Amino acid sequence: MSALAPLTIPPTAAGQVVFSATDITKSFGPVAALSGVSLELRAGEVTALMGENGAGKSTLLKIITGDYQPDTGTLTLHGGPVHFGEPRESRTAGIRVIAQEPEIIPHVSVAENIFVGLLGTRGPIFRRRELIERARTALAEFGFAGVISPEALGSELSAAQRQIVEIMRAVVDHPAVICFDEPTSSLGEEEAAILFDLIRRLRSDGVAIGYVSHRMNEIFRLADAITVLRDGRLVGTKRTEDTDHDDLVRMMVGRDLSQMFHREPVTPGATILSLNGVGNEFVHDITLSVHAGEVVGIAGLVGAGRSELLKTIVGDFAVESGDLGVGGKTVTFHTPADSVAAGVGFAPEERKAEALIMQRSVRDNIALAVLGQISRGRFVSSTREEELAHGFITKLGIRTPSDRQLVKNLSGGNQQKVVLARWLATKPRLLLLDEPTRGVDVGAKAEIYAIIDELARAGVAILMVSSELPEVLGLADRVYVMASGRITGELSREDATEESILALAMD
Amino acid sequence: MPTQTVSTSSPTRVSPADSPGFFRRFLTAMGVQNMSLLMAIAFVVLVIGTQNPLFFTVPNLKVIGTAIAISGLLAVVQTLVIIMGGLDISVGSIAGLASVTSAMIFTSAGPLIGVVGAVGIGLLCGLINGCIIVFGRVNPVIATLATLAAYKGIAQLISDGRAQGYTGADPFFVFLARGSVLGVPTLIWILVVIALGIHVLLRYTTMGRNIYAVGGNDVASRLAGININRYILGIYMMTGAVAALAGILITARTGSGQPVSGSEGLELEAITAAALGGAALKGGKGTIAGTILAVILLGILTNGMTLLGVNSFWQNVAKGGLLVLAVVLQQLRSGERRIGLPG
Amino acid sequence: MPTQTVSTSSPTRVSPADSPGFFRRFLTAMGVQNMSLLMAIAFVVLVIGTQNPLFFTVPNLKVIGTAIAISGLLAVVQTLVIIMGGLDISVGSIAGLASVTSAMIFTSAGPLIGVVGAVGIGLLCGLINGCIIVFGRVNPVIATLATLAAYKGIAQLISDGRAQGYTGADPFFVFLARGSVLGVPTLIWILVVIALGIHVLLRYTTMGRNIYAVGGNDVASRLAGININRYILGIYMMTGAVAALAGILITARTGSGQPVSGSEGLELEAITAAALGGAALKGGKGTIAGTILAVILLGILTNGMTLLGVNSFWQNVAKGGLLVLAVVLQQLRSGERRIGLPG
Amino acid sequence: SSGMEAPGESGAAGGKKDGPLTIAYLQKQGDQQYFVDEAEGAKAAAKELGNVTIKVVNLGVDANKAISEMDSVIAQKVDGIIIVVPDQQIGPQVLDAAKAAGIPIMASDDVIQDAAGKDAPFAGFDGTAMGTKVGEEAARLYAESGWTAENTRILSAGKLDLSVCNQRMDGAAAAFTKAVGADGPQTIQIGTDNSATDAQNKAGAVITANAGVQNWVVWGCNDESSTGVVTALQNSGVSPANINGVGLGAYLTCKDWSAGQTTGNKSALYISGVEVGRAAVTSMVDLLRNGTALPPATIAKTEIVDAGNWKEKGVACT
Ligand SMILES: Nc1ncnc2c1ncn2[C@@H]1O[C@H](COP(=O)(O)OP(=O)(O)OP(=O)(O)O)[C@@H](O)[C@H]1O
Ligand SMILES: Nc1ncnc2c1ncn2[C@@H]1O[C@H](COP(=O)(O)OP(=O)(O)OP(=O)(O)O)[C@@H](O)[C@H]1O
Ligand SMILES: [Mg+2]
Ligand SMILES: [Mg+2]
Repeated sequence: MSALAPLTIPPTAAGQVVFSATDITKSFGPVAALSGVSLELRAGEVTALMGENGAGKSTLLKIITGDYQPDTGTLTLHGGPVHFGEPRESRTAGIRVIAQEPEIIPHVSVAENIFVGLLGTRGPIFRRRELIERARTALAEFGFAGVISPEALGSELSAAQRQIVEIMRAVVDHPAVICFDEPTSSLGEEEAAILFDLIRRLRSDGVAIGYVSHRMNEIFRLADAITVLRDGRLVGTKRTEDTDHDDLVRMMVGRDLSQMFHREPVTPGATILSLNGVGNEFVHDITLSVHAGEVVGIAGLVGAGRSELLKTIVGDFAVESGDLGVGGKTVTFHTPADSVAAGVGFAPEERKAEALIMQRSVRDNIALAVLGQISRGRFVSSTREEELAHGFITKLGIRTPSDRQLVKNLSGGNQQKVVLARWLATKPRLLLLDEPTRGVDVGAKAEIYAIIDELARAGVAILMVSSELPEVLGLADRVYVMASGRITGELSREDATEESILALAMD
Repeated sequence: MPTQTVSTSSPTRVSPADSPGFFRRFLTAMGVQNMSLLMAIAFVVLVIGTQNPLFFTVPNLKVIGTAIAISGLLAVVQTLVIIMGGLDISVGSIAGLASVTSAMIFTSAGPLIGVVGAVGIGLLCGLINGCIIVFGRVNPVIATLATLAAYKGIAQLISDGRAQGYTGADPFFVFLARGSVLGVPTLIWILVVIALGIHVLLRYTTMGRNIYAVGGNDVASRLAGININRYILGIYMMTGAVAALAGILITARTGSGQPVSGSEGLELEAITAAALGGAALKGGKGTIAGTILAVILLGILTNGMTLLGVNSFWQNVAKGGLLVLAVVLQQLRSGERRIGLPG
Repeated sequence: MPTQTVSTSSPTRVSPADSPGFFRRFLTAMGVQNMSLLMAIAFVVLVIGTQNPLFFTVPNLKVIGTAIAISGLLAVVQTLVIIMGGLDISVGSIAGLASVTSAMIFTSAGPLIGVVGAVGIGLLCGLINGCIIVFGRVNPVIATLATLAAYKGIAQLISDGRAQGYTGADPFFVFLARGSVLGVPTLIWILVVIALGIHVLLRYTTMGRNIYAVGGNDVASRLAGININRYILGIYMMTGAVAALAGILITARTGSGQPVSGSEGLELEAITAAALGGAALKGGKGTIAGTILAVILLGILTNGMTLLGVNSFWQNVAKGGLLVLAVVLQQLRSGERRIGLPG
Repeated sequence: SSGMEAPGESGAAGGKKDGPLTIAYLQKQGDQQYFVDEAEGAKAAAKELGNVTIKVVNLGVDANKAISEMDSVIAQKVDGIIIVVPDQQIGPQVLDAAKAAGIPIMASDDVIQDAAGKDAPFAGFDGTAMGTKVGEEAARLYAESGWTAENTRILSAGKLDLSVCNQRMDGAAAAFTKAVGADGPQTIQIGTDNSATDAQNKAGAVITANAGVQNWVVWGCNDESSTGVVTALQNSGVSPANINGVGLGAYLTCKDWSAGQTTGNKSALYISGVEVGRAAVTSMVDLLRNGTALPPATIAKTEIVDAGNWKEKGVACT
């Protein structure tokens, strides 16, 4: 019993509404996350859900899955009204939502992670080998065979692999409705391509699909219809063919967005960061340099070791061979505390696991790395802290009712902005950014790019890892490409193109 | 607080070629945890055995087995609770309550009803724990700390703080305490059966896997459609029932129902064994095999030191020291990164 | 600002108009947790006070204050450890060890060196705990369970299990035990000073913020440049020192150094108070104010029930029941969703 | 097996053993001062008698551990067992086990009986008798002070779920009532964990509740309990002259006397653990070497001591 049955076709004919949410309202205390929002999902169609960070997209999806209950409004499935008090009720009804933050069970296998919640459907006996085989088959069927082992433990997975597990969990038992919440924000190009194939296949099989993303090009590649939210309200729904990039941005942001990237050629200053043959368990023989005023990109496929390289630089992983120089001096960072003291900022990739103190306030999180600087003696100065937090809330457009809001209550994109704010606040001379715009909306992205450019012109050296090639191409003065923990090439701004980068990344 | 921080160190990208070697596979199957415990047991056995060969005699092994039966039972269910992400500090009190009630019911209605009644009370106590946690939204530690006091008080009240009844002449209770089947004492059989049962449950049933899922990440489990409240209630009831069984065995061994003596402090022993056996107090991790090895290690340590005539003050020092040593060994061998608070 | 693009509208959707009312603001400042505890205290005080007005007399308030001083000290530091994401089960043993050593050193070298020596031993014990955790990579629960046994054994060994010395005639120890400043007993002053100090530390200093951060997410804290190992070591040493102070107070109150009596079981009391006061055992959450309220609630409960002549068995039942009630109230008022394991 | 097989009537009678002897001394609360003394007395006697090893085992207050350790020493084939049970109800189990193994056994400190109600050989001073002596002394002090029932209360403190505490405290109450008559002062029981600090805390509340009382008679399950209550009384402003505290053990009460303090701890029952341990081991060795039957009851040296005579009575004050 290892072969998976082909996807069953839901009874609804293509184009018909399978699921709808009507006039949904939802508030969290004083925050109105949704007011009077409606959404329709049609069989065999992808409906994109767009809007700025904090517009209410994830909240809507959580209502659809039964994780939250709406304050008012109704849900219908196959024409009949439904009420989901618990996620298991929506699951039983054939609805799956892929959450924005993948939730992984750390100490069990990928296979069990994929089939969690479905184990009991084949009787009370758990057959490990059979489940592994089923998972292997399913991974192969959906195109993820080489990306992830069904026997690996949840705790060993990279961000991309966790996202894939989360996706597999939703698609594996042929639901009628699937909603994706920013599934590509932690995927590389390769995995994203697999995912798009998967979504097209689901669509041709008649599944009704909802799709949240901040990446315009994905939307135009995939979506049949686009629903836009702003400030928790419905702006409108359009067929993809009736709209274009600028129109969408206008619907989302409320005005035109003139230019995404602005970067003028620079004359690099002194060498701020230099690696000479640096190696350890994760990366090998890395030689690179970043100069003051430069934005240097690191490109590569997921798993190339880019994040590990940044962590090695800041002292989270030990440098086992080679030399690390910062500001012209050879240094040894025993822990990240040393690198922070040396003026190195590092915004890690995984905001939930590695960056944010979820149950603390926005203010605390922004001030975390500069507490020493905003304190008087050993006492934290509340006014300076507030100034600092308010400054960044305004500058980055962090959508929060107050600087006292707990970070766990922010939308994903706004959480990412808090991470950036923390490191901008340190006024570093070297800033390492790992996927800095993960889950950030178009408007805010442009804002962040402008800030990066501004910092560079003020003399900060910036080393940025990104899986979004347009971002690398648009911002970086130079690009290093990594594969299997090694640098496989260095490209100047002029030589860097999608093709040249991918060629080196495939090494 | 549903956030479960997943360490993101080194993911495994699969190539079909890299199948691990046999030794590595064996180690993985056994678990670093268990290997270290086995080594610690071997070490202690060797040291004690060379000092006093009596240690190896069959009667002494039986003594060790029967001595660990009761704390072993509690350690095994505690492991279950811990894997699910909870903790049950009230087990000792439930055992005490079950001990007196079994003896009191026995005195008036015979052994069978005594046993059934006590187990029923254990189930009820577990249900109460579960309800306080699930519906009262009380952290499991506080909830069971509170019922630790409450159940103890009830046991003292119904018994007036005194040992109750006399079961030392009843064939059934005597069989529990001193009987044997195929030369192996009944007490050991009971531990083996329950431990095996829970081992099978955890390892080979979907229920067991769901328990790991709930403990590993309750948000993921809930979103995946697992009825986690039902699991929490069920496990606490199961724990209550096994704690009651332990109480009945205390009655059988001591010949009378003991409201407090014999069960006070068992919770710490059980938690120690589960944690030493590799159960992570954050949930989602642990095995019955590890716990049983830990129970055996602690059991032979106590037995051996008494056998060698080690002064009870030194015993405390040695026990503490050896515990640290065993775990440090475990951790160093597992090669975890030395960062932050160990889980 | 060269090429500017968009600036996102108003960062927050909360208009200045709907600022929360005063009562809401007060509630938030006070915390739901603390409000419920205050209500529980008010309820208990009312019930006991109407039954026996003597409860309100100044001498009785002093009795309550001095009775909670020692467990209060331990609860306060335990809160600190819990916020940081750890746990220290060895505090009772450290207190016992400090109690005997303070009396023994006092006997040969006077009160000052006695106190300094005992605190030094507490610091050393804390350092050992911290090192086992940080460098041995041992889970804090097992590490301190192990040292609980070890320190107790050492205290028994050096004292041969006997109460040591006599401090009842020494002015300094008598001042600690029975003296008062401005009409308030010294014991209460000590608790107030330490609690206030730790409150200020947690709330207003960078160190305190970092402690919350380490408990909330140790990986993030490390990457943000916090030297978490140093924090863990420091907090455990601080805990050791305060536990030693508690031990010295035990010596002062009983007039002699007690290796075990009076300090055994204090760890559970401390953890109960911290958890009841709202400290999350997963770390990152908790306040000294909450813990102190919890200590007071537990203290007046014990005092009141004894005052009313409630039998000690009923006291257990009532204490367990009230504990559950207080926390259930807390949780229901906080409006958390009733799903899964409460944190 | 069913576990019900009748034990072989092999040993129990003892006999002439010439070689080295091992005697197990199982003690409840082995970390308490009295029992530490007892173990030392036992070892001292063993040394004097020669070629005897004493194996001391601490049972805590755990009845179940008592059974485990019984099994353990039986498996180790010790020559004789002396036991202080944590709970007297386990007597039959303990005696059966020893009988089945053919190992002679005697009880120490707390009397135990077999299933038929027959007392085992015993060395020590049983709980009720100790309580009786304390109660009698308290009555004597009460009469001497010339207090009346109206202005006096009795505080009796100890761990109420320990059978031995109940016996001691009940014994004291009974003896007191017997001596002063049924119209004596009212008794207030205070449940504690047997530590001095807990006694102080709990007594504080009781003193509040009895604000008008002038004079106090105090006793408890152990020295910790009685001295804790006396300290609480003195802290609340009661003069030592208005307190008649009778300790049990004398190891803490002696400290006030040794320092020459005026104290409400007027006297104490001195129970010499050393003597009990010595006597028990001596009898056991006599049985094993010479076949002399164990004496049914060896009562060790116990007497009331006070500030004036504690030194000469041999109380060791650490
Ligand atoms: N549990 C909660 N408590 C309080 N506020 C919340 C909670 N969950 C969401 N919000 C708020 O509701 C609003 C909508 O959040 P939501 O997560 O739906 O945004 P989103 O559109 O998914 O944004 P993003 O693109 O950043 O993921 C935000 O202002 C957020 O702060
Ligand atoms: N076959 C393998 N076995 C073990 N570890 C591997 C294997 N392949 C890759 N890795 C590790 O997994 C890591 C993947 O981490 P991660 O995905 O964060 O890398 P990355 O290049 O930063 O990609 P991204 O940041 O886009 O996710 C690699 O750096 C590498 O060390
Ligand atoms: Mg979102
Ligand atoms: Mg990465």
